[in-house]
Amino acid sequence: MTRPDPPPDLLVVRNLCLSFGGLKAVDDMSLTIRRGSIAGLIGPNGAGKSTLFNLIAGYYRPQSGRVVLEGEDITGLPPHVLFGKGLLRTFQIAREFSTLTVRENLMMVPAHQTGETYLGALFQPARVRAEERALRAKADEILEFLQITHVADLPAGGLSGGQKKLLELGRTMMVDPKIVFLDEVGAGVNRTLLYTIADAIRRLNVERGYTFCLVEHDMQFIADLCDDVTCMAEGRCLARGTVETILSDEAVIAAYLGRGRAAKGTGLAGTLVEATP
Amino acid sequence: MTDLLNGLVHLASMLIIPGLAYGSQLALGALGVTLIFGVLRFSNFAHAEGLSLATAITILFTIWLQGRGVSLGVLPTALLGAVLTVPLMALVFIGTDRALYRHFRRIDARPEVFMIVSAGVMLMTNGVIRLVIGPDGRDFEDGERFIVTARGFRDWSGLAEPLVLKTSQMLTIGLAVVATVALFLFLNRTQAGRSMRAYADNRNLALLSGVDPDRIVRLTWIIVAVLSVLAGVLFGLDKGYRPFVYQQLLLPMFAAAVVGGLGSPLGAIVGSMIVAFSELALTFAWKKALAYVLPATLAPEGMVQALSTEYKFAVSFLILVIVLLVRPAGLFGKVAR
Amino acid sequence: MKRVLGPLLLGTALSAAPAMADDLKIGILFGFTGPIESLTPPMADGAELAMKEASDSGLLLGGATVTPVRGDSTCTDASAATAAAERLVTVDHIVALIGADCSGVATAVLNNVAVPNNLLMISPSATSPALATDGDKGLFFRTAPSDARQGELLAKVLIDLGINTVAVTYTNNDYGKGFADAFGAAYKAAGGTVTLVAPHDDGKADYSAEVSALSVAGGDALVVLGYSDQGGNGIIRGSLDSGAFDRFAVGDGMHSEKLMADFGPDLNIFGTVPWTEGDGTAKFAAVAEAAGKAGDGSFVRESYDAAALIILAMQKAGDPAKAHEHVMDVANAPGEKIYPGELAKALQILKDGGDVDYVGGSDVEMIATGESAGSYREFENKGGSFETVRMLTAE
Amino acid sequence: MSRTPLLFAAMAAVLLAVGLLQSWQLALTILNLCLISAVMALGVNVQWGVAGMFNVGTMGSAAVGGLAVVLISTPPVRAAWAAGGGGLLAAGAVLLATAALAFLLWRRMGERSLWRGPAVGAVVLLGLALSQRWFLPATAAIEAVDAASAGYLGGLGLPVVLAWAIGGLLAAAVAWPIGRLTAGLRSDYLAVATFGISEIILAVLRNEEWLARGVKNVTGLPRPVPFEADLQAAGWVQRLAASLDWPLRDTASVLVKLAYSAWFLAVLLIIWWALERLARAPWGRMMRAVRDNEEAARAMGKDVARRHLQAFVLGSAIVGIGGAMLVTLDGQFTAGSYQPLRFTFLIWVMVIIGGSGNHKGAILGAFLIWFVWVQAETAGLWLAQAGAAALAPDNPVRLALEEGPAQLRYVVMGLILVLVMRFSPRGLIPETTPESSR
Repeated sequence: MTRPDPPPDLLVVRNLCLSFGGLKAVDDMSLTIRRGSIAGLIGPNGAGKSTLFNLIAGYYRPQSGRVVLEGEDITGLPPHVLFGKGLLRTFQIAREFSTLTVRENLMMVPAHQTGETYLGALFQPARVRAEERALRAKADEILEFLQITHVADLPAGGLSGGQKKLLELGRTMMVDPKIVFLDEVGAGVNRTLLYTIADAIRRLNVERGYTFCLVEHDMQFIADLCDDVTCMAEGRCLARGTVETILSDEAVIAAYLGRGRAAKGTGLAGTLVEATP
Repeated sequence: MTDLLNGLVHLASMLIIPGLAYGSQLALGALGVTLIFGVLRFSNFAHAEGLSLATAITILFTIWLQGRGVSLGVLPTALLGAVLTVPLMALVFIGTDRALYRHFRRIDARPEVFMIVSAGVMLMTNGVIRLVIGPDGRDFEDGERFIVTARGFRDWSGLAEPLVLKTSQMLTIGLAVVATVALFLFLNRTQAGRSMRAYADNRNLALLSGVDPDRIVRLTWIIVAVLSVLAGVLFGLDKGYRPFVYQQLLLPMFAAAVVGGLGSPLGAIVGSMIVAFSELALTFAWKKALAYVLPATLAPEGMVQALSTEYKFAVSFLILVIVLLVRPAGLFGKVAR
Repeated sequence: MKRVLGPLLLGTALSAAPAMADDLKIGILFGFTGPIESLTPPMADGAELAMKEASDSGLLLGGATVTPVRGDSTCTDASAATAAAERLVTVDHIVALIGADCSGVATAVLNNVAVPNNLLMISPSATSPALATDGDKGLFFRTAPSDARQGELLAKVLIDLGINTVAVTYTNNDYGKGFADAFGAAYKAAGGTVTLVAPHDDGKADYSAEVSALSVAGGDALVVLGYSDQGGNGIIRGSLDSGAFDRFAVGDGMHSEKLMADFGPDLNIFGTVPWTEGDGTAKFAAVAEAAGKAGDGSFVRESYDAAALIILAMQKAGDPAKAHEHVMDVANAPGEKIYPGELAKALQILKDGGDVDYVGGSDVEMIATGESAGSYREFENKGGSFETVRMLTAE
Repeated sequence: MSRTPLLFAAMAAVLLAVGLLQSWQLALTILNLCLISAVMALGVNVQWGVAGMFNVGTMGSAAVGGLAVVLISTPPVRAAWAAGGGGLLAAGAVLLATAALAFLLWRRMGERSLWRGPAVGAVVLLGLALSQRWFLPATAAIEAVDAASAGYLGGLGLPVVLAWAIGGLLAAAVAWPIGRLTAGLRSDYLAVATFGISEIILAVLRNEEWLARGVKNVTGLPRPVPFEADLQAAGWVQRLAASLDWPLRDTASVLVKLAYSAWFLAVLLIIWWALERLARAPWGRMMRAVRDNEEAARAMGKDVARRHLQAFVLGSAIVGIGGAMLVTLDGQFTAGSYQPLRFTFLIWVMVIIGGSGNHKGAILGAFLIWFVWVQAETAGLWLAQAGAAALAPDNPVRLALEEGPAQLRYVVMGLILVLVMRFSPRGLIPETTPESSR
């Protein structure tokens, strides 16, 4: 690794605002994600996490504020353009391409395939075959990495919820993304698979230098993976810092549990971690 | 002063009254389209055929009533026939729903699937109408045809321009207003109407709060039956019944509903008036009206017609296209993603 | 799907049953579905009357019978009409065809079926001027005259009545357009003024816009070149209701006494219609009445005449395949005049080697282009029914 | 998988049966229309089966394809060009300039300017009004040239087969702006908009006489095959007829129809080959992904709106080619004959029944439905007779049945459509995904 060091801040979100009707869903929100980190975004239901996520990923246009990726302003660009710039996302409820096989789900991802154009598909069969071979090899490698090779030829619609999440993660690996946003990757996934997913994320981060941003409810998951954590409430940034500082932050605990429980001094990490085996 | 009066009478007689009547007929049809869209979530291609079938049945009832010597005096007997037709049409609609649409609702099919099925229903209804009444046109208006006749008005007012008001036009406008008000009262003031709106707004939420979906669907089709019978019969009275003319109403009704915003009853009415009046006004020859208003030296020589009449129905689509460009959800529609 | 195919195949097999040796089949290709479906059943009945007459006489080609076979031209879909005609020719082995009814499909059937199969074709109602110029190889005739001639006559009628300014509306198809063009040219040449020519589409929902434009343009009368049970009816209704016009000049498509039933016996309407003086019409009406059919619909007489001409031409030729060479002979002088109901007499004359001059219900007189020269009558409404003002012949 | 060849064999057998029991001419007439319908069905299948777009404007594309035959293959009417060609070109130039100016204004004035809409609207209206100064006299002059047989500009006098390709291109060119406008819309709006736009296209074709004679029709179009009369005169045909022991006339007629079939089959095979190839290529994979989940496809970098537009244009082009071939087979362009029932809904029935998404299915559906459409009359007669026999002689239903067997067509089509949607929504030959069938 002898690359010249690029600036450490990969994605910078500045003063983002969006309101629906009279309700401020995201209110002057700022966020910085360092290159090579795993950032976490937490907050109680309705805190505006998903909205912020969708703002960054190009599904809504902010009313004011900026999103900057590696110094380039990407505010309000549509998702397929953001994909081209290396910003990828997964969905809270997995969105697989159900009639495609698992392998096809992966192979469709890379952009600029010769076989996606009319002329290429019709008149450059050799080139398309070569590209397909390469894509297939890459897809198989990813399937192996995620340990789901056995379902490669099944239609993706038949996978279990957790497998679909893995598949979504796998799709992001088909290209070399700068940053991947994972929307509640642990929701509705059984424990065993959750460990597989967490393991995959960590290995991608360590071995391949991926940058992640996780929106998550599962505190154990956050605690295990994240370097920095930001907590949102009512559309604003409530607190940020390392996992430990956030999980013991008074304001965060109050936001999660209401003032009554916070006064009794029950630690947030404590209550939630208890539930995990 | 006489000139101005003449001009006004000319406009009223040639533009405003026909426009209101046509707009009301469209509105009754478009309300049906928009209700089906709002509650059942699809564009019903068979709607125009439904209007035609309703009118055909009404005509048969009317002939039967006339045969028994029943009449409404100055009003057309068909109004009585229409009352008899409503329950029959409601049964037809609910039966179709039971046999077809319900299945697709259960499997949560895509809206396109509903549209394709409704196209199939359209083709079948087309054949059924031929069986019921045959392909010939029918004139079934009886009673007094005019409230104000051209000659009567000229003699009474001494103006050069005639004013005409037909019973069917008055009935159309009046009944359209009554039906609309009744529909709004129903939707806003009754428990059933409110649950229908709730169901239309958010199906899952409504189901959670205990709304019986089958009942809502039944209710919708009954209202659609009332609207269809009214729209079809009033149109037939005004323009004469020809079974397959109603197909030509489908596009303007759709255009009206889309311009107003699919799913919005108020939009359907405003949209219908916009479509009807722009069709008439853009193809209207303003020469005479201008000649009455302007001094003689400025009076136009040409017809002063924005668009020749052969393109009149293109007008509704021009409006449609502009609305889709500027405000895709329609004037009163909720902005969907 | 196989359950659908079963009856289909069975149906085709049934209709392919072999014909009797002395049974001649004549096809009737009309639009039994489509825009003029309300006109076609009486037309087909009219044609079948003539066939029955010939069969009953027992005089045709040594006692042959004539059987009609109907096909659906749809009036608009050239492909479906071609397929139906192909079926009539190759499956039912018709010897001649009556139809097609509408000019567009008639052209398609003529070029795609009749010419390749050397089939005689007589249309009772395809009146488009364009049909006269087609390379029909002498196979195509029509008992209705081209609209171009009627347009000239209608113009003359208006000028003679002293009506010098009119608004014109026509049904937006080849019939209406051709008629309106011919009328407009002749009317202007004779010194008349046309204030506005506005087409109307048949089967539309609303004609307020057309009526108001015509009304503003103004004129002493409104010339309506459409169909009495289609848009033409709507235009008259709208004009009367709004007081825009109260005087209407019309062509043959609007010649229907149902208009007075709809709009009252005082309707001020006049116009031209292909007609025959007295005898032919009355005799056809009697023939139709005796058979319990309606005899006064549009093109019903022309349909009867088309069938009669085919039958007589076959008799004259002695061979159904050569009938087309003799249509002109039996339609025109010299020879004894033949009216509806007299087919037996005509067949006997021809059998004996004589000549006939078929007049029929529509005063058939063929001109060189294979269409009826047409004598016309100027008619007007007198108290609820049409009366003849005078007879007109095109030069 | 073994079902597909079986179904096609059954279809072939049915057509053969028509040939044997009825006549070969009829069988070939039906076959030719089946082939053309199959091309149109493939076009609709690209839009609906592949891209999931509900386009109800098929009729417009077919008509535009037909128009191309007139514009390309008929001889030019020089007198008409002389009378009004210049004026027409001037009007065209004004319109082009207007469009350019409007586009520039739209670009320059920026989104926030309140005046943008009115300004652009004013420019467009002014340009339209200005162009009328040349347009109206020019068209009047053109239409006055030999009105009964010409009265239009005519075409370029090029070979008619070339016109098929141009028909496709022209349909694509018309579809592109429509697609731009509607491809992003919700399905209901897309349906209503395309339905209406196709009617507008037809209104233009019916009323603009200088273009293709309007309702007066263009007849006697050139054909890519010899005339029957010429064949009857040819020695080899006479020998063939003698050796087959067929009437000369039938032989020539069958030969001509076979020649048409060969042309149409060639076009159908080329289009089918190309579409199959696309479906198996990454293009097909991508389109299925887009259809499965637009949102996720967008997140994976696919420009969904552009892909929809592509499929819309491609499908319209294919329908246009079919429309051009149909006009060639009919030998005439009749603007009045385009009806939504025949050119939109019938094609839709074909696709749905065959199996949307599967090109083989669309072809089979086209064959089957056209066959039923044409033969429904014969079968309807038979059914009516059978049905009527069971009813009392004065039963109104029986009378109606006896009067109009041809009208059963619509009921049969509607019934088939509804039954297939209800009980076998994937059609006769369901879609298969290439990867999973390996």
